[in-house]
Amino acid sequence: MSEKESIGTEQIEPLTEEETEYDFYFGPAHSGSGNFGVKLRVDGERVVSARADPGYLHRGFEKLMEYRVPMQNAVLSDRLCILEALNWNLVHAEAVDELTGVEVPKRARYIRVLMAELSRLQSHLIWYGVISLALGFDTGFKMAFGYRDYVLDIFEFITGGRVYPAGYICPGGVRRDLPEGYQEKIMNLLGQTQEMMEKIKDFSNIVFARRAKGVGVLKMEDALRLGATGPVLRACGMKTDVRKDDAYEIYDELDFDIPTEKEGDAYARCLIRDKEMEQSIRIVRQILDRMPEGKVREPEKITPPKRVKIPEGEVYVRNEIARGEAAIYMRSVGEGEPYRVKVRGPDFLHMIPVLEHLLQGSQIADVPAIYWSLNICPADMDR
Amino acid sequence: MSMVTTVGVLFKTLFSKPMTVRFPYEAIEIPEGYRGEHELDIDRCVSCNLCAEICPNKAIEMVEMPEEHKQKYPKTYPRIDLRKCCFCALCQDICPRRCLTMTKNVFLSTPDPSAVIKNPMPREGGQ
Amino acid sequence: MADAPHRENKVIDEISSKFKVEGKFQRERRIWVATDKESLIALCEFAKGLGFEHLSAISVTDWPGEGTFELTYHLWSYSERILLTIKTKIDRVNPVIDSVVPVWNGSAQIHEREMHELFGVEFEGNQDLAPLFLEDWGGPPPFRKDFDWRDYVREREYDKANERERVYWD
Amino acid sequence: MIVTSGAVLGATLGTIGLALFATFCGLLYKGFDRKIAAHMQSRVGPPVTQPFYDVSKLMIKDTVQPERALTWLYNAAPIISLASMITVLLYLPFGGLTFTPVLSGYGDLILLVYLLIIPALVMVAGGFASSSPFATVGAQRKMVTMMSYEFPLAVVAIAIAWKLNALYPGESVFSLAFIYSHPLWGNVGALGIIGLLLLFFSLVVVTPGQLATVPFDVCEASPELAEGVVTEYSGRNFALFYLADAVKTVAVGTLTIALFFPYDLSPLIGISGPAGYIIDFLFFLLKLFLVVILTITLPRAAMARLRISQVPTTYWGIVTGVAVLGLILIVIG
Repeated sequence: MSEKESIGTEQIEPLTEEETEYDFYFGPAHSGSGNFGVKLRVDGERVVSARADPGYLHRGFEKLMEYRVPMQNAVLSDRLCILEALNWNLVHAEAVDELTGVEVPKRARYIRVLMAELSRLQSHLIWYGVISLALGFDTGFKMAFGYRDYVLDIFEFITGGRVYPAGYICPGGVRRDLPEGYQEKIMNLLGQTQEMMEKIKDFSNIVFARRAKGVGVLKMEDALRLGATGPVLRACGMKTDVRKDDAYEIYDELDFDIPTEKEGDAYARCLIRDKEMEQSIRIVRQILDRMPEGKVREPEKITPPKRVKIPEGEVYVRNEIARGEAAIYMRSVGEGEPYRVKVRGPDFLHMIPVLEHLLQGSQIADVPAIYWSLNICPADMDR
Repeated sequence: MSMVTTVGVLFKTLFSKPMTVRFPYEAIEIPEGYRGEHELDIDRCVSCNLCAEICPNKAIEMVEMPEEHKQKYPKTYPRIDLRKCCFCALCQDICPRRCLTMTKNVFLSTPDPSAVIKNPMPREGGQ
Repeated sequence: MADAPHRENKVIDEISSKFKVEGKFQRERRIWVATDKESLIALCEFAKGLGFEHLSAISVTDWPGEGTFELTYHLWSYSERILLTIKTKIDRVNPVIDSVVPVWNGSAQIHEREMHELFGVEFEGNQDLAPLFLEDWGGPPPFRKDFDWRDYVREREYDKANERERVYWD
Repeated sequence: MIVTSGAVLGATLGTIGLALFATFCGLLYKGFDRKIAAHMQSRVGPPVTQPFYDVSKLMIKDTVQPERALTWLYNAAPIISLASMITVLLYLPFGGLTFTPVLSGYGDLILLVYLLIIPALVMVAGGFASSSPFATVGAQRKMVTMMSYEFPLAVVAIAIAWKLNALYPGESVFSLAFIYSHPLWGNVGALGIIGLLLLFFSLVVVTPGQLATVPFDVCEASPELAEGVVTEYSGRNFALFYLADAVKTVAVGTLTIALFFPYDLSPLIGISGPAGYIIDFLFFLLKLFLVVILTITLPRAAMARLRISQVPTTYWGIVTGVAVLGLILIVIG
């Protein structure tokens, strides 16, 4: 016996009748939660109340960005949420462009939207993989990450890095031009992704649907009240998409439609993702047909950090990333570094108010299904 | 019934080639322009210190050459600490003479800590 | 949007008719309005009435020179498809302001809780201002401009023996 | 039944032999299961001998014991579970018809069904003893699963025994050696065949429940309960549970074969003597392989996990209904 005094059975006080509730930690050191924890107050199998416990991935991005030049911030911005690094690059690059008033060349804007949509595609594949893992459907998880790797091969080919594009979409355009032969590489990537989407349809068998239907139902007015955006809001029936309402880059020249569902439960959120993947493929096809020629970055050379100046001003840029509405408020007072950067990640609202609202009164067995149907990413919540 | 299609897909995949690659024996070819280990062409370096300034993690530091090369390379040259580097290639893009470039070598794990500090070496000395 | 500036100006006129604030039309779908601390809640309720029901973010900018905190409320209207940002300045020494939780209950509460933790702004009327990211954090609110995290960390963690850390500190 | 010294010696030798064979064969079949499941998911998967590496690694790791655990029960649970699993083997007919179960005369099907409960029960006790909230909820779920799959299992056993009694009145119908040597497929009518198929289907659905594999692995549902019942076990204790699970795979597979496919290959191709034994034994291993693939690998790759509330409804509702229907059809057929 260890020499420390160990608690024998007599010291464990028996639970009295009314005190049948106990705390149940879902995360952070847990195979189903990523680095984010939820403290559940549980009575048997039923969750009485949930309290989010964030902060495990808090790196203080907003403070870090105040000490770096925009080019360095671009490299930093893809770590805001590595599951869709290029989307976050785009949000940051647009904020700086709007402040500096640079006219981004046409070809760079097309490449930017091309990479953002490919990043949305692979982010949705991760989402499908992780929710099928949460429901215990192991094949879906393994295949989704297998097919996502094909998208990463394209990122490796174009940006030089598989997961970390290192600020590929940077203020002023993109860092490199597209290498030779990117067209047919992307075309056969779209073929492979379509192959995976057929498999997703084949795999939506009764057991998968039965686990997700009617689970974590979110009504429209609750979604609006709690600040849900993106697929979570569209699953409740609200037809809104920042790419259409607050069009940025070249989204107003592309035609794609906004899928919506009505029930607002975990299964509806899964259906939304499948339809959004089809739309993304449609967008990528249109871009490949109309890719213009020309420069890829406004100031060809990177200006040395000492001589960088951002004109005085403030700007609020909103983008539609895979998880919802991502926004950056950037304030500059004319120096090289931004004076204040406020990053608004969609998961900040999905993981604390929406998750706590949905987990109330659910079953323990449904917690991972609800949790991962919101496609949460602790990185852009903690920042 | 959808369960039949699921099982059908499984058996089709069972007899088709797996997607995974057995890494040490077969490997996916790394494309050009991959951001791997640095390579410094010391003769063309004018030690303008731009790479040290732009590096977001301060991984690059300008250092004197060791005694035996001092008279041939009097100026200061970039020394890269690979543990701090995030392989963003900003140093490669900003270098006016394009003498600090990134190779495709990403197999950098090494037990001995000193191998991670890449000191500037003359070409014929070799990395 | 054919009548681009017209829609935004219509909203600005409506707001400036009710409140003595000067609205600024920055670009398509962006309006900036600055107001004082007292009429903030009334303006927020009026804006929500106009259709700005999505509170996108609450941000605080620290101006140590002027001794003020500048709060910005970014509101998006799904129907009008315009982003209205309400800015207001509060004193920096004891930063107190009314909470907007009554106007947007749900999302406002968590934004204010974060700003309370990172800047130390007191939101009256928000019951749950518990620590969010930084559990048992002893120091001052970390995102203030006068909190120099480099000194804070240097005294505590900088060990002179480690040659690699020299680059950061001296 | 006087116990002669020869019988005791035979029994002990038989036990040791069977225990070694079943552990080796169980781990090998778990390796096949992982390999085939991997190829079904278009990936290469670990080598077939991976379970052996796992167990040997676990054996050398030291066991970490939670402070608030009930120490004696916590450590005894894995040992009892492996021991009881090995006793189950003694009543099972391995190999072809020629190999009667080691203790064939002393036990029968009913005893077997009850012996199969002990490992699960002991795992539940171990889960409660380790006093971690994950293990407690996992143990409650394991009990619910156990209660649910016992019902259809009992119906299947009774159906077969009843039919045998009808065909051969006066024989000891519950003894496995008897069941093993009198397959039912031959002498039941058309309706009987359908009845037997239904019974076979319900036994196939019960097997994942017993082995806690998907879709019934609610007791160690990793995303919810982080390994559930065995969360607090590590090192040798966990290795013993792992071995018990491997042996259970073999035991349940052999039970399915004994009840439904007790045929031999050697009489068909007319070789007798030692060569016939070997062929029968290999044919038995092949049958076991197919049963394991059908009952464990295929559902694991094709289905998602059920909610704990769905497990009793599935078993008591659908599976028992199918089993009872099978019973009725056999009675008529």
